[in-house]
Amino acid sequence: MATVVKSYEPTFRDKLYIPALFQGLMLTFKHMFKKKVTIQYPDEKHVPPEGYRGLHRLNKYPDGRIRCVACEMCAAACPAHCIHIVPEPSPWEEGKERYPVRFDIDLLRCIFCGFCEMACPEKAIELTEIYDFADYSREGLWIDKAGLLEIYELTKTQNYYTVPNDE
Amino acid sequence: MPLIKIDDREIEVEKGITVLQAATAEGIEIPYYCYHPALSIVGSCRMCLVEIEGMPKLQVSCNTSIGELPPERKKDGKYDMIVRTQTEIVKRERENVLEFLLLNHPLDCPVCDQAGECFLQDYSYKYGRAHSRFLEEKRVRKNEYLGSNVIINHNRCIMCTRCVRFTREISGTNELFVQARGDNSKISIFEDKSLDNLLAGNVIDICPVGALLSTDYIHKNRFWNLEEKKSICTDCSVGCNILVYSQNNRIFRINARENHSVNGYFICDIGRYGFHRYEDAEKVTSPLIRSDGGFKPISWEGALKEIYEQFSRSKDGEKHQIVGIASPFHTNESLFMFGRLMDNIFKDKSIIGKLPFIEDYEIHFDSGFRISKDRSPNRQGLLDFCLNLEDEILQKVKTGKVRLCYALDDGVDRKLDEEWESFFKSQRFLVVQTYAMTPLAKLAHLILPGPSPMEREGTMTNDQGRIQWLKPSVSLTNKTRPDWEIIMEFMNTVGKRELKYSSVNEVNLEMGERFPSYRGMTFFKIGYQGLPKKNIATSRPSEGGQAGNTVT
Amino acid sequence: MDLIGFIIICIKVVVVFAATMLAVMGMIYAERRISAFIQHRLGPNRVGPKGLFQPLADGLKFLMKEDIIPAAVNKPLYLLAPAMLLIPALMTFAVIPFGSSLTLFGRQISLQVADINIGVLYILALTSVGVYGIVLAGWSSNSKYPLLGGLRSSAQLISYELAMGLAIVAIVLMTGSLRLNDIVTSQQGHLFSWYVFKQPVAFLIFLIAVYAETNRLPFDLAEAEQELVGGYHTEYSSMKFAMFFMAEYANMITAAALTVTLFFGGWDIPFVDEAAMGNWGALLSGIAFILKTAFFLFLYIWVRWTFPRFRYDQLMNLGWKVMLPLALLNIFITGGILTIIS
Amino acid sequence: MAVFKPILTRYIHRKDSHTLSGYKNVGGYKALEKMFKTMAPDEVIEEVKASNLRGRGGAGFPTGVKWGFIPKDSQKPTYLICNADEGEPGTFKDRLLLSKAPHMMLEGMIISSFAIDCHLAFIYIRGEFYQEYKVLEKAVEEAYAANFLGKDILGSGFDLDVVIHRGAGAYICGEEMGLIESLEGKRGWPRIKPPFPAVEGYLMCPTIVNNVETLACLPHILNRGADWFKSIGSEKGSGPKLYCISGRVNNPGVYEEPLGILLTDLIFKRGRGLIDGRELKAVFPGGSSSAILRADEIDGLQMDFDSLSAAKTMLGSAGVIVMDETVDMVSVCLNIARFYEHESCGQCTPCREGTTWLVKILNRIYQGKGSLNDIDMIFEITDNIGGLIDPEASGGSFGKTICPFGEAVAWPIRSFVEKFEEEFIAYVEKGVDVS
Repeated sequence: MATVVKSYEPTFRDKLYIPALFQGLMLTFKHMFKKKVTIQYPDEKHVPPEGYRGLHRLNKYPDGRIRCVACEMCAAACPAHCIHIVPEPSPWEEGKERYPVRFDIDLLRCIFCGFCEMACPEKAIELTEIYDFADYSREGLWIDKAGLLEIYELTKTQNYYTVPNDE
Repeated sequence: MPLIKIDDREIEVEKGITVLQAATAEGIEIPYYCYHPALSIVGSCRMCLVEIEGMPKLQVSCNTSIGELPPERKKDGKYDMIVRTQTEIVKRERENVLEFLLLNHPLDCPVCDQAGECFLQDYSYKYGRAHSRFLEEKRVRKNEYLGSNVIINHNRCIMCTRCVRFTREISGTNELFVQARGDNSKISIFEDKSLDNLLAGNVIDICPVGALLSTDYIHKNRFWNLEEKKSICTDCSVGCNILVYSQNNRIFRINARENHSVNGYFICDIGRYGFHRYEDAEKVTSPLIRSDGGFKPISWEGALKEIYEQFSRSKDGEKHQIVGIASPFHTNESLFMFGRLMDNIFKDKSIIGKLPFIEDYEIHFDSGFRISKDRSPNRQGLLDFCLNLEDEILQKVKTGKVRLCYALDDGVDRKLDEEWESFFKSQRFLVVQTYAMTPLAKLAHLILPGPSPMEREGTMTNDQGRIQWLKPSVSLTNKTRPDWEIIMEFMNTVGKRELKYSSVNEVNLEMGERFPSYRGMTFFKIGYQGLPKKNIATSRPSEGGQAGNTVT
Repeated sequence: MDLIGFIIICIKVVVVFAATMLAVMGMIYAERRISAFIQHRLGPNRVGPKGLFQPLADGLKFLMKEDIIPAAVNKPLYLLAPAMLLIPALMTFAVIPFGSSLTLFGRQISLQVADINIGVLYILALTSVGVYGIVLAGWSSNSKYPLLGGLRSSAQLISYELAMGLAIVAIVLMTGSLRLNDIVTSQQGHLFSWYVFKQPVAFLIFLIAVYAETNRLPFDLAEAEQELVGGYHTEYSSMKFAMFFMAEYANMITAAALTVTLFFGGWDIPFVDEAAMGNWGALLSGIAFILKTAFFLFLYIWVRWTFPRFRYDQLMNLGWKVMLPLALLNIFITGGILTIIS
Repeated sequence: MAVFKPILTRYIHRKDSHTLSGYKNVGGYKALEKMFKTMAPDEVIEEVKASNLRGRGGAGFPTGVKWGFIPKDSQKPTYLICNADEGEPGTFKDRLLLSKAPHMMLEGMIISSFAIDCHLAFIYIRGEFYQEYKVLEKAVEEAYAANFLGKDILGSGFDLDVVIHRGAGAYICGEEMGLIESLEGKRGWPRIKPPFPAVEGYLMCPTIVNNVETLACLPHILNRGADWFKSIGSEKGSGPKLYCISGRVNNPGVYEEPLGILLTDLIFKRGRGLIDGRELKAVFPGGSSSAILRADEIDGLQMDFDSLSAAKTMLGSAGVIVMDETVDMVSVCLNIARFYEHESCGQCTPCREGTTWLVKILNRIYQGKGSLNDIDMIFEITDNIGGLIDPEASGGSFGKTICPFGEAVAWPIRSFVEKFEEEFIAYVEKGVDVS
């Protein structure tokens, strides 16, 4: 036998419903005059909080060398299989002996989960705060190594959206 | 048979085998680095230490052989040995050894080709401790070339000396040695030598870490991206068992596969790097017909129709009008079909021969490993299935009036001598079944696209009469078809048969019906290790319903 | 009827139609803005000043959209359904008086398109016809979700029309006339002569029933997006789809106007004798009517963004087990009191 | 205590003690004649077993028992190797024998070879012992000339050839398996046991490796009998023993005393006490591979295999190194660690990596950059290389390397940190030497 446990016994007032209805109406009415949260997007831009997972970037060392060593850990961790890397022995004398000759991300497949960032042993791939990168074609949303490095240049020193838009 | 106990399991083992072998056979994992079944035991990595009852110290299980105790000294009344692999002491010991091994290891797994199949990774994960207590600078050394195909990364080396022992005991070439001692010791090569023997690639296979690397594969891919297929090598008549690693229908590397009846643990570098030849070859992807001095693509239907017209026109009673050129590079199934075509469809009108072999010298290693002088994988099968094979075919056809020829091409690495070239040129109609634009294919009037050796499926008979299954490593592309299917279409078209084999297995079954020594040699039976051919005399089989000697 | 009378009626028809359509557009705008405000948003504010032209843009967009007629539909009925819904919604407005009479060129012009003596019945009849549009749309779409929406709609109609009608009966009892003008006139005088004070229970029942009648939240079961993918108009697109919405808003306006007429004195301004003020009175009464109606329209929107949707069984329970007995009881009591007074 | 008359070193002060004639003059090669005339090989083995002669190289394994391990039915030839690769720091006893009494050792080799049916014997002499090598070479020549070596020795029908092999200077080649590998021409990496060399040694044939001193004892055993030999010393170990005393004593050198002599006697009577009358601080009783003993631990300690084992150290090669109060133990420890790091062969993991690590840590402590954690680390690393001396305390886990080198590193270094921990702590805390 199941026991019915009533956590709440409605009072007579509750059973009338009308006062509750009015309460509800008053609540929404009050909210009508509250401050609006809408951001008028193209005119003003939302600055995402720290830790926002937007467009990827590939980091560089201060001397300009790409950090990525093409270990493909990001590709292995990627649940959407959107990262495609072609590794090659690096042309540099010093440092890590492997680098990506191609590094493509299919942004249409990407789910921006950030696993790649977590899997990266070299802190090479990171997700930036950039969220508006829509395009008119599928090809346009296939970002390559040059593109990812460019994103790094755009975001390495400051937040993308706090920079005055002068492009 | 001694009865031993490993952890909780009672195992009856052969006398004289080591604890490590017994445990591995039973599926109990004991980690090890320096031990390799084909090499001598040095016991230097100290990873396989186990606790054995009655022994004061931990014992290296790779060097502890199991003997029989007299009845009164049996442990617990019945065991000859009691081994414990999971006690606290053993676990601590593994942890400690791993800590030592990792002291100077660069931990550069992200750039290491071994990552994913590395025993240092696996064991660290399973048995190691998570943190390093080593505060000093790690020892750093430069990479070196040991041979044209092998690079050593000294930083990753754990000094198991498998490679050194390999060059001493298996290849017998002694290129490698350990230089300096103690912490300074490193694998090195004698100044006047380079690691370029034909077995050199195996040191990469047997290296348990990423110290020895193949220049052919370095930084090309990651292990987990690769698809592993079990196949056999077709570069000589030994028929070594191999593992082919590919991604997206592209082969990246070939490793040895263990088969003690054929190649043991190793393969030669000819087979290991042989797949590159097929990458560079100009592929034939569609039936081609000669027109205006060149070739133009044609549909399969068109090609078969052309064949029918050309071959039925020749039925004017002349003897030996049609020549079939068989190839020892093809599978038994294809050769069986080809033999049937020549023997039964064209009957008396046909003769069948083969291209001459370009013989190489046979290579033997001290360890017994050999590279056969017969560099074709399936001459045995050719002899078995093309029964009236003429060796001196060129002499014979010179006098005859052969104007029609159907040739199975040997492949990209075979040249054509002038005599044969003029023979082929004299043909009124030459059909060549090939996968690439070889010199022979260039002379053809019609080219039928077959699979490359990496795409073929079927059985091969090696020079010791062992039948092994050749599994395709990559799949057929474009308009190419399996060899046996092309020949079947040929038979259906020219010989008006209605053969409808849907897979190579059906051809295999039919082949077994007709050739008793191949009876039952299906993939399910021979598996990945192969079986020796049955020793039954074969008489000439014929198509069912025809007069002639039938095969029982 | 003379020619001028006919012309006057034609003008009235055009004015009322235009006003209704304009109100529909206003409603669309208002609905979007108010709902945004309630949710701390801004709502449409970019097309025209303060986004006022947004409904135009919406309409334009609907016109531009591809008109898809699915292959499996019953085409004649499928095409008929939106019109079936929209036309009765607009027709209902004909009998609603929206002001006291105007005197122009010596003619007394009542601010009502048709002052018929069975106005109440006319309204009940037409609103019931409206539901055919929904049922037809649902059925002719030949698709399961629209069908469910249509069925729900008809079931809902039966449950509520009855209560609504009975609530109005109480008013009719008190007025003694089915003519809406009479009902308005009988409420003139002071504030408490409005039926909302005399018949609060009838008002409540009517109000609730009207929500169900117009398929508005919390009774919009016929077009429950979450369960029915939009309900009866799932298969519609382009302007036909827009027509369903125009009909819904037109229905709302009619219902609001009716509510005002029946319970809030219609165009009546309390304590003011509009007739005595002449044309100015007519104008004022018209404005009063519009303001009252506007309040109820606002109430619609307000309620929509406040209350959650009823479950289907709850809706039926409320209709049959609560509102219908209550309305009957109300009639009984009203009748009893009227008998005693007379 | 009766005055002990030296046996092995009795005549070494004579100028011609290293020559054949000199040796024969004092009764040399008598045992050989006696043996060939009266004894069978098995009887020799029994005699040596009965004498309780234990190997003088360090491990103290009974010599006769070792000989008995040679398979009787083996078709392979048997080899004898004389281990003259004396490399233990603080040990120089074999060197004395090699330069002063090579014939005594040769005679011992012939006896031993006869016992184990060996016809080719090797002397693996340390490469640095050039003068000793010259002497030895001369002695072998003389022995050949006198038909003590070669075909049909003294008409007995027994053949024996002796080959002198000079090592290239690796401590590890003093380990018998390393020595055998080196002798085979390979890298001096100890081979894993089993099989033991008595079964599969040099060229995979039965091989016996004996220390110089052990072999030198053999003529005397045969001459005077096992009972006489057994009567020397205590019950725990019998026979004469060469003790090397070095370090801060007034009179360092090699002294022959019976096994079981008191360590204090050795230091204060033979070594005549410490320089300038300083206080004794610590002693290595058996070369640098033995655990160090503090001054308060040596009272009444007998110098024999078992007594020292009980004191958690070992007799080893009996190289007594004496340290006085002025000695900085951290520095000594670092020095020893450096020696072992340098001499580690690099074959097995714990020793190869562990010795380097130890040096790095000790170096850090020595430079005053260490932490208390480092001291614990030294304990752990030494345990991981060689385990504890006491099997009970280490949970039965000791001997973690192929050869005993691991223990030879681990035990002394551990004992340093254990017994002089306060000095290490002082280094860590103040970064200076306190003593």
